[in-house]
Amino acid sequence: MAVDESDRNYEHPLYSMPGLSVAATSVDKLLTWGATNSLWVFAMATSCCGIELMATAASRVDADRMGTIIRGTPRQCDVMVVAGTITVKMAPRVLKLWEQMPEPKWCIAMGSCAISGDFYRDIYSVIPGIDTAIPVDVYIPGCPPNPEQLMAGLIRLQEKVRAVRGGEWAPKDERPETEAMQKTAPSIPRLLSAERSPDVTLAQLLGAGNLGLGGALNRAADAPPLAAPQETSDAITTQAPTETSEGAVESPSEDEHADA
Amino acid sequence: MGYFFDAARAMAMSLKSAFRKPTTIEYPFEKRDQGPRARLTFALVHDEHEEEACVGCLMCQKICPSQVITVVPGKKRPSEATGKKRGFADDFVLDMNACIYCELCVQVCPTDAIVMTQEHMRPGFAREDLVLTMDKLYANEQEKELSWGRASILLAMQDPKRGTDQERAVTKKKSAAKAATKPKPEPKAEVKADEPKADTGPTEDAS
Amino acid sequence: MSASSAARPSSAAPASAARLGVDPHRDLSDYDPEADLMVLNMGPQHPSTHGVFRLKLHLDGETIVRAVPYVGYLHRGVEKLLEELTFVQATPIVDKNDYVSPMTNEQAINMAFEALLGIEVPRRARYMRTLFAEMQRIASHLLWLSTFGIDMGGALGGGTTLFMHCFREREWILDLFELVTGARFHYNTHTIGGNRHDIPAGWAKQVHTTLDLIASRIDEYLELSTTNSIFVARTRGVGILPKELALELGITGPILRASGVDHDLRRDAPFHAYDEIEVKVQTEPDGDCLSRALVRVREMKESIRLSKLLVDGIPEGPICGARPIKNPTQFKAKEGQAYVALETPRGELGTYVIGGGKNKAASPYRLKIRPPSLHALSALPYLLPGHSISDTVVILGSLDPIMGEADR
Amino acid sequence: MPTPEEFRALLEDDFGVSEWSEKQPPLIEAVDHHRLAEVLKERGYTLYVFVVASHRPGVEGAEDALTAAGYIELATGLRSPTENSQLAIWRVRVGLDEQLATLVDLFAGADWQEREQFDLVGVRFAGHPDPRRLMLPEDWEGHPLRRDYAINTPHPPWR
Repeated sequence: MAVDESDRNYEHPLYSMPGLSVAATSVDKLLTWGATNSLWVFAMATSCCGIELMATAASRVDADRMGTIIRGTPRQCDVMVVAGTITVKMAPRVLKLWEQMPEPKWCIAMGSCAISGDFYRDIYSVIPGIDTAIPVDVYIPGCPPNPEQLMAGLIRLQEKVRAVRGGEWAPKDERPETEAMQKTAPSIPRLLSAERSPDVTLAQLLGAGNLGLGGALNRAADAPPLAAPQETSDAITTQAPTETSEGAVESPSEDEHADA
Repeated sequence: MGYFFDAARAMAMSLKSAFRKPTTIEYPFEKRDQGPRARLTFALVHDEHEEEACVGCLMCQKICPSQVITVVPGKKRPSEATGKKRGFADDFVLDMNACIYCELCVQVCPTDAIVMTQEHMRPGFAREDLVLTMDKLYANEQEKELSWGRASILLAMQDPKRGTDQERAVTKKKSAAKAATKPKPEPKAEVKADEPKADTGPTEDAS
Repeated sequence: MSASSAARPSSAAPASAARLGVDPHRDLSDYDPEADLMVLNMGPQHPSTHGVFRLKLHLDGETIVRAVPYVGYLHRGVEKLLEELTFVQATPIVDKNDYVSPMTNEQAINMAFEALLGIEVPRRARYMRTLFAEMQRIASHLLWLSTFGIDMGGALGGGTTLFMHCFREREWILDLFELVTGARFHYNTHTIGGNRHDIPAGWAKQVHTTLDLIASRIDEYLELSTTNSIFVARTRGVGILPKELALELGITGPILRASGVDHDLRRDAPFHAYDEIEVKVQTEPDGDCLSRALVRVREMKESIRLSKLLVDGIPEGPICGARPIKNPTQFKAKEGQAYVALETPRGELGTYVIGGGKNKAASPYRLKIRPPSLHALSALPYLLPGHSISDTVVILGSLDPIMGEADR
Repeated sequence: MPTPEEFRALLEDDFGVSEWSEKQPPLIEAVDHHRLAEVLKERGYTLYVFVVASHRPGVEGAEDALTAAGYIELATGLRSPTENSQLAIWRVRVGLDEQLATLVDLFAGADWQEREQFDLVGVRFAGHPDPRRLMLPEDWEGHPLRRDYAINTPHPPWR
């Protein structure tokens, strides 16, 4: 689609200031340096990979060397490391925590379970890879990846942050063309996949927060697996996440349910 | 007061660590010694005739608990080096997106074709980066240090009839002495060489 | 409190609950309506819940009135998956259950399959399995101590001090495992009938060096933990679990022994090489958090002693009693059932396996893993009420739950 | 101190069990389930170990009514926390629509274990104080460990 660029000719008088471009570039470099070397991690550690994530923060590998500090709350973090299997019961919580992270935010899928669901991917209660819901920036293979491998993944993320801030990042298309890729392909295509229907919005996936709250019962029995966007956006407004101390997040309606 | 004293004691203990040899290994600059058995990613290897060792028997595909291996067996054709008919794999895809590194595929391989490497795989920006195609697997053979595990080694190690170390040492010496006196061809090759002969023999007689 | 339990129609509240004066299913309708009860959710993603575990706490001021635990955030359907896979493929799968001591998980499932299939394990493999289990116990307790140090907060010369120290030693044990199996974490080194990897030359010497070093370092941890007055003040008398309740709840392992029950499967129902060596069972009478810490630290010392004995005593011979794995369907079970239990760092890990029968002889018909962590977590509704909110993480941490195993 | 002989004698005398096999734990009537647990607890089996339910789908043309309709087989284990650590395991068979007496009033640990077996296999316990699902979300349909439940049954909208 052609874009009308006629209104872009306006230039602020400040831009003509001598030496500005040099200063702006230096500031930008400084900011990039800061952004790449202070990637604070929110450890979405659910299972085995979480232990290796701890090992990465511990004395042997010491991720603090590169400014990677593990924090307990999503509001202070730049990177969400999804380490471990995400189940149907857990996934809405992961999405809520992801929503609470400030932009710019990055996501690392650590280990086979987070990437594709591993051998659990066929199981009724496991979601087949976190990238069906959250855009993943770096995939670290391993079961679980060694701490060094996680370190390599963080370095790889630094590369990407640098490229994105420098405007050089060209996103790759996901091409599940090989037969093996088809094997790990879930019925909901991943976020970057071309096959993914635009109807599956983030709002819809968030609406899956109804799971365990009786929300699925409200839907018609013969309704398609994915509810209409209108319904689920309502669900979000009615279930604004409340934050309790220490970063624990739950929806209030669940308390009522548990009491009932 | 006691609390203050104990907190100080704990801090003094922490201070003691400052004078020890550092345990941190500065990862990208120095590497940890992982031992020869480390299993971190995969490679397909060539056999002693510089031919692809994989015969496309699908054993690894069948045993994989995570179902990540896809082998497309090709037609049997005579080997260029030996002239014997053998199988080849047309395609071999290992999806590291869901691999669990359990080493079962290595153990069941009848020709020691699939091995693991001591160096880990590079994290990728997309899922397709983590799919090891046949080219990447053969490239890994050259690029990465192969680990110790092979089907023949693992199976020999687990042999229920295996004797004690001393007995093994004796048999090793004997076999070494034998090998020194007369070079023996590979037993597997012998069996394969026999089969086509046995097949073709009677038909020639009948004609 | 007792009025509410009497008013309940079903009145199936456990007998032990009345003994402790706590009703786990208390509906709080009897509670003073003037008191402004607050509901606080901990988890499922919380740094000190040791995994994805959710606690709903009803608070009166800072005091917990009722605690409702929720599990299942890591329910991965392993039992269903194992019904679909074959016996051969099961070992690498169960590694992921108790991800802090994968060795004992492999051991448990293989022992169950061996019992079902009637396969004998050679003596060398039995010794190696026992040795691995004991070393894994050290590693697991070290990890517990390190996370417990974080739970205790900054009082101990910095919250992460103990964490950093314990992880350093834990890495050494994982290095030793890596030399044998090639993997740091999920080893897949046990197989039906024995072990897959033999120990390399010179490994025993390394084990001795490492364990000597760890034994000397354990005194340092004691300085930071159980002999530290701040640690003692926060753990003594906190979360007392009476003996009878512990038994009724099915709690095993260090928690049960800390409640004064002298029960350890390694000694009482010996498996593998435990019938050839003597295990000194560590017990404590009080049942509070300090007792659990003391029992675990002493068990670490005992495991070091046992490991040294075992590594010297490994006999020569084959390491696998069955035909090595070459085919996914090579083991076929007749109909039958077997329950095998062994003592893991967290308690009795049992595997109940029902043989396949005619159509699916190569895979189990039903497989149930008895998770010690789930039983331990079920004590929380009894332990937490009456304590303040700051004791929650201490009590939870002292139970050493692993959610991968509790939820499976 | 409990012994296996004692357990066997108890089952043979009071619970009408005659068949013994190495591979199968003794099978008793479902009505005796709670009574046996009570007796065993008195005799020193105080450690609650496990409960396993397994679903057996109906077999067409079977003579036994229970086998024809399908049933749930439940194995329970109790242990004596003494030096010889005896384990007592017995089985009961429950029809798919029937209820079994809960053991929560004897063993507090049965609370979560029975909830789990209800959740995954669908066996219902009469008199359970808290009969909710344990592992899966409350609104989950079906019981995953039943034989007729496909492993990849979709659950919206994640699959």
